[in-house]
Amino acid sequence: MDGYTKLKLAAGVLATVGLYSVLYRENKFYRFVEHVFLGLAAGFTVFAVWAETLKVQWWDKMTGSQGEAGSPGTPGFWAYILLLPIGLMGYMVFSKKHNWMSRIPIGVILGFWSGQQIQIFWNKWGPQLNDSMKPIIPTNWSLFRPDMSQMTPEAAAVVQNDIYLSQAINNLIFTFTILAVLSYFFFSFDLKSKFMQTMNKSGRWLLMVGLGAIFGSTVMARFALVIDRMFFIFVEFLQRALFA
Amino acid sequence: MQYYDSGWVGVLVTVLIVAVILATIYRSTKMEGNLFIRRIAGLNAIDEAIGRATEMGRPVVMVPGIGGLDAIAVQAINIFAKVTQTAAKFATPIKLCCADAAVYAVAQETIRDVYQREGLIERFDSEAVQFVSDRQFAFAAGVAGIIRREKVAAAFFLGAFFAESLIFAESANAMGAIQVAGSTQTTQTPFFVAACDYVLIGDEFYAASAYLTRHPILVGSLIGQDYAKIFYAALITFGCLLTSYQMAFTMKTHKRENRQWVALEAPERKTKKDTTFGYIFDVESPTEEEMKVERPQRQPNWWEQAPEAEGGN
Amino acid sequence: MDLMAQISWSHRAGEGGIWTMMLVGFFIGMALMFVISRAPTRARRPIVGAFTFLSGLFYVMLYLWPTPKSKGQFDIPQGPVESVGFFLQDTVPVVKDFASILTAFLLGLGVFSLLRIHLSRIFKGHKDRFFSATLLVSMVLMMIVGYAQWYQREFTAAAKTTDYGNPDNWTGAMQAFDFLFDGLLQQMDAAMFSIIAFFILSAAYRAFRIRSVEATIMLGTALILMLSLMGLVDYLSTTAVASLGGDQNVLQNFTLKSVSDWIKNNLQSPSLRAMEFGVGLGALAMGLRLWLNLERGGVGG
Amino acid sequence: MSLAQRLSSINSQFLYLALIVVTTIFLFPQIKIPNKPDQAAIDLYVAVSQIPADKPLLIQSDWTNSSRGESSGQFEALMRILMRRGQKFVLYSVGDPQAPQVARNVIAIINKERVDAGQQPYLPLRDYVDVGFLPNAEGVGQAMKANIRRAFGDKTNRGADGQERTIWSTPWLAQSKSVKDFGMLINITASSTIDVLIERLGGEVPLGLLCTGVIGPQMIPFYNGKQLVGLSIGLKGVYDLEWMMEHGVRGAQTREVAGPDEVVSANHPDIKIPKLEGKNLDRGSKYYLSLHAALALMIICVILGNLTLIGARLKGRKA
Repeated sequence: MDGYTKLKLAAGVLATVGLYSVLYRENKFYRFVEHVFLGLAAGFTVFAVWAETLKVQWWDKMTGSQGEAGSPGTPGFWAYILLLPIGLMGYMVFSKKHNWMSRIPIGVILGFWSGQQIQIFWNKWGPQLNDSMKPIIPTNWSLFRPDMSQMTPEAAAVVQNDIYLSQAINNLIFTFTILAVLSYFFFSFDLKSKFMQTMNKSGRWLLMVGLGAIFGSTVMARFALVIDRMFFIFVEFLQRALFA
Repeated sequence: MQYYDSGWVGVLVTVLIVAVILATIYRSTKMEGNLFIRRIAGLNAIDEAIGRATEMGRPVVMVPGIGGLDAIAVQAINIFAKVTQTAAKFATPIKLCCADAAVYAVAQETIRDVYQREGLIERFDSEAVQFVSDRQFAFAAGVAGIIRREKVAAAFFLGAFFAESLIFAESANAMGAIQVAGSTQTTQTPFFVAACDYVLIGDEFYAASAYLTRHPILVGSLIGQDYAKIFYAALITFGCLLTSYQMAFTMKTHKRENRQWVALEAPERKTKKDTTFGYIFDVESPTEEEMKVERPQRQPNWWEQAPEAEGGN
Repeated sequence: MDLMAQISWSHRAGEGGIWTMMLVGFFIGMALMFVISRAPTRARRPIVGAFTFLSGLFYVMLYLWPTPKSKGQFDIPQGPVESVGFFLQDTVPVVKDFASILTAFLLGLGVFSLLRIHLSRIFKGHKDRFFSATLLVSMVLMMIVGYAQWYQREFTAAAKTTDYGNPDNWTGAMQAFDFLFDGLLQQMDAAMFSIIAFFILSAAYRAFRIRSVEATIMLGTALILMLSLMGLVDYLSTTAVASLGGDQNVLQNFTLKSVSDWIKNNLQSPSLRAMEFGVGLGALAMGLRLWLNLERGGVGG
Repeated sequence: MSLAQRLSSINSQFLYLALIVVTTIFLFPQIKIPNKPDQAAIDLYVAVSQIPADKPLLIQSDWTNSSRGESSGQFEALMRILMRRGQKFVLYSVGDPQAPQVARNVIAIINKERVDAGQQPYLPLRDYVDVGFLPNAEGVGQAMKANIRRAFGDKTNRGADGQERTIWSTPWLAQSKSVKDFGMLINITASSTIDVLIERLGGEVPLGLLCTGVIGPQMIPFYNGKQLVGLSIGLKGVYDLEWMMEHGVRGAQTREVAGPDEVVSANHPDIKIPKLEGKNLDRGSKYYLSLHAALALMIICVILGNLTLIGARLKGRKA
């Protein structure tokens, strides 16, 4: 491993330790690394905004390109320039008199976002609604689906299509959960009936089951990352680079 | 194309829900008196949090999430405008940290507006709203630093939060701050529930502006959303019963082949796809034959490749 | 429509004409901006509303207007319905970038905010001025190095013949960029991301207590899920259940994995779905209010 | 102070230190932990394995170094699967400008592995094309649905001969004119780019997902709603994939006697996917033991945290 790579790894380790030091308490070293971090991030954004976004999405399309051998090139669509004044209106936010104009580019961005909400609504939620309509009457009253490994394919196909009692009960629980939690999110009705209050309360409890399950599985992700950091410090840096 | 087969149902439902929301907005603007909204604990805590910050003489920090400029950020800033209104009256200093320049522009405009309307523009600190970074974790490091250095007494984390949510919540907790949090990202909600004092769950976040302002348009829209939820619940219940009935008590006698119904030799058990709702939701794609259209061709522009060259080497 | 057809929206690249057109376009835009700035107070809201409405309308039309079937690149539309459909389809690749281009233009505001805060700290002798200076120095350094290496990579004559994918061919600027970006910035990202694991531990220790029914339910589910992620525990529970024998079929449903899968599929999935239904409706309603300029309070004014 | 009280008022700095120590120590022993892959991961693996060899895939790689612990393991496993099967693919990113580079680094590592094992490396243009970063996730989704060729534009790759050529010049992409012509779209992500895909490309092309443990739970309803053909979640998902590569998958109907480690898929009754030859176990296997340790520590912490609470309640009841 060459010197540069070692130096790079060492810098990474130092930065990691610096940021971790906040776990003990806020200190000068953390504050230093934090400001380097913020500075690098801002610098990178200023670089990327032109190199990765505006150049590709705006400038190149506006000015076009000259063809090289074989390809005819692309024309420049000059009207893209009209976006620039709209964008500049955003800077009016600091003007005392014309600050309202900064709402125009904001309005355009929000308009596009809003229009897309209507456009994507069904594609996202339709299949979810469909999947929520589960059969709750069993077609086969035995409790569990039998082991299919011993069956002929024809017999297995029939078994596969049957709804067994356990499945029906599960589906019923599923349906109840979805309705109960949905009822928890009714805001504008005063739920007076005993039935609705029970639904509401069980909705809140079932919601907690959902949140607990998320917590349980998300913890894995967090630990995976800290494990990877330790791998970086102790295996990649210390074991493989420093004491190799 | 999108209306093909049963595809029109999706369009119809979307338009219907939109129409219902607009109708309830219209109706509530015409109605008198205060409309009912159920209690949302997280929002009642706003005054308590600001009161404590005022007592301790420490600032209130607000973070509208790390997403770009969309309704979530706008909603967060709407709530923060309300928070700022109270803070302005008590001259409590605020810090609003943004992770997106466009969100920063909106927040700057809105917050100044709040001070102006309250007639307290001299209390407005133009550095109160600041852009920290648009990189997720640089932002997290920066905001955590601000929280710890400024020793904030109250923290509001509302908006689209991702992994960094817990960095904020635990940093604020280490400072002993009262925290009100809410995220539309359901995966972050449990962390907020574990680490914060008050949490807005799910679309309580979207209900917040209606709850705080009681503006008829917002309340009307909320009622419309509730109707849509009732529609969902009814649809699910009805669909569930119909599907159950069809799968348990009716048999499949015909199957669809090349757009034709063909009789089966023996009746089969229906699968989910054979039920009425299964048919409606599972939109069939048109066959290649049906997709074929002959249209006259135009001349390619000089920069376009001629059709025969397309895809070739 | 005739007038629109008269205007040439495109121009060959590399000729003077394109620059003239851009300049003309820019002045037209600035003139419009000037006209808008003179708008009377009561016209302001409708102006902003009109911009918002038109932008949103595009996607709504794209959704509602019948999409023409199998549109070829050189097809001529037949009839007015198809003409609009063709127009919408052809415009998607152009319009899709508008929002991100505008957001990119606004970045200057963010940079301005950073500069204002940190420069004023430096000049006013704030106690953190050293750190503010650090921030500005690293920002400028990153910018210079970033653009320098980009220029060398993309636009120099050497770029056409050299394979910069290979680190041996790197220039000084590329090396520096790699150090700042890959060596520092990315590692800091990862470090900050992984710091959450520590916070999760302390948060769980401090707050995950059986204070109420809700808290207990949440804690219980979380514990089951965590255990099920441990392959070893899961394996042991499966083996234990198998060794109990008896009616295998029934007991199989009580291994750790079956229980956690059951929770995920029959309780977590529907409760999250119901919650997401609400969030989805909230977003739709909010989108609708913003689009139609109905939003009130705070941002809506 | 009683022991119970002391245990439930540990300073959080001690917990942090314990986590560092525990995760580090358990990185070193190499133990193969038994595993039962999730059905969602099996579905994904089977779906990828069943794509015809002549159908290219779309790989949307949106992860960066910040989620390296999970995403890189997933991407490595996916690349190994595709390369062993000789599947052609189009690689692009929308999530982060840096995403293409980390993906390229992984491909370089696996190529080196392949060369060391005496196999052909995977080369741009010949075996895959690298579109790079396309800004604006929503826009790219919209544009891909309308016209994939215009969405990817005239990106070029450097072929084995050192010549830059447009990606559309590759013969195996000639037939791909719309998204529907691709076998599958697989997203490797640590953010909500998958939502954008479901919203805009759902129903156009089968969607597969390799995501972090954070995104995972939120995506399960979409997997249940069949909007995703399969998903692999987090570090467990990485280990699942590695496990299936190492041991193969068979359906519940295939009655051959298999090893105890072989994976049985409940959703595919008559399938038989043999194990893949070569290096299968990597990052997932390395980290899995540490994950156990960390989770165990977490559970202990929660128990300790609850001790006083229970103690105080018991005391209250006595009095």
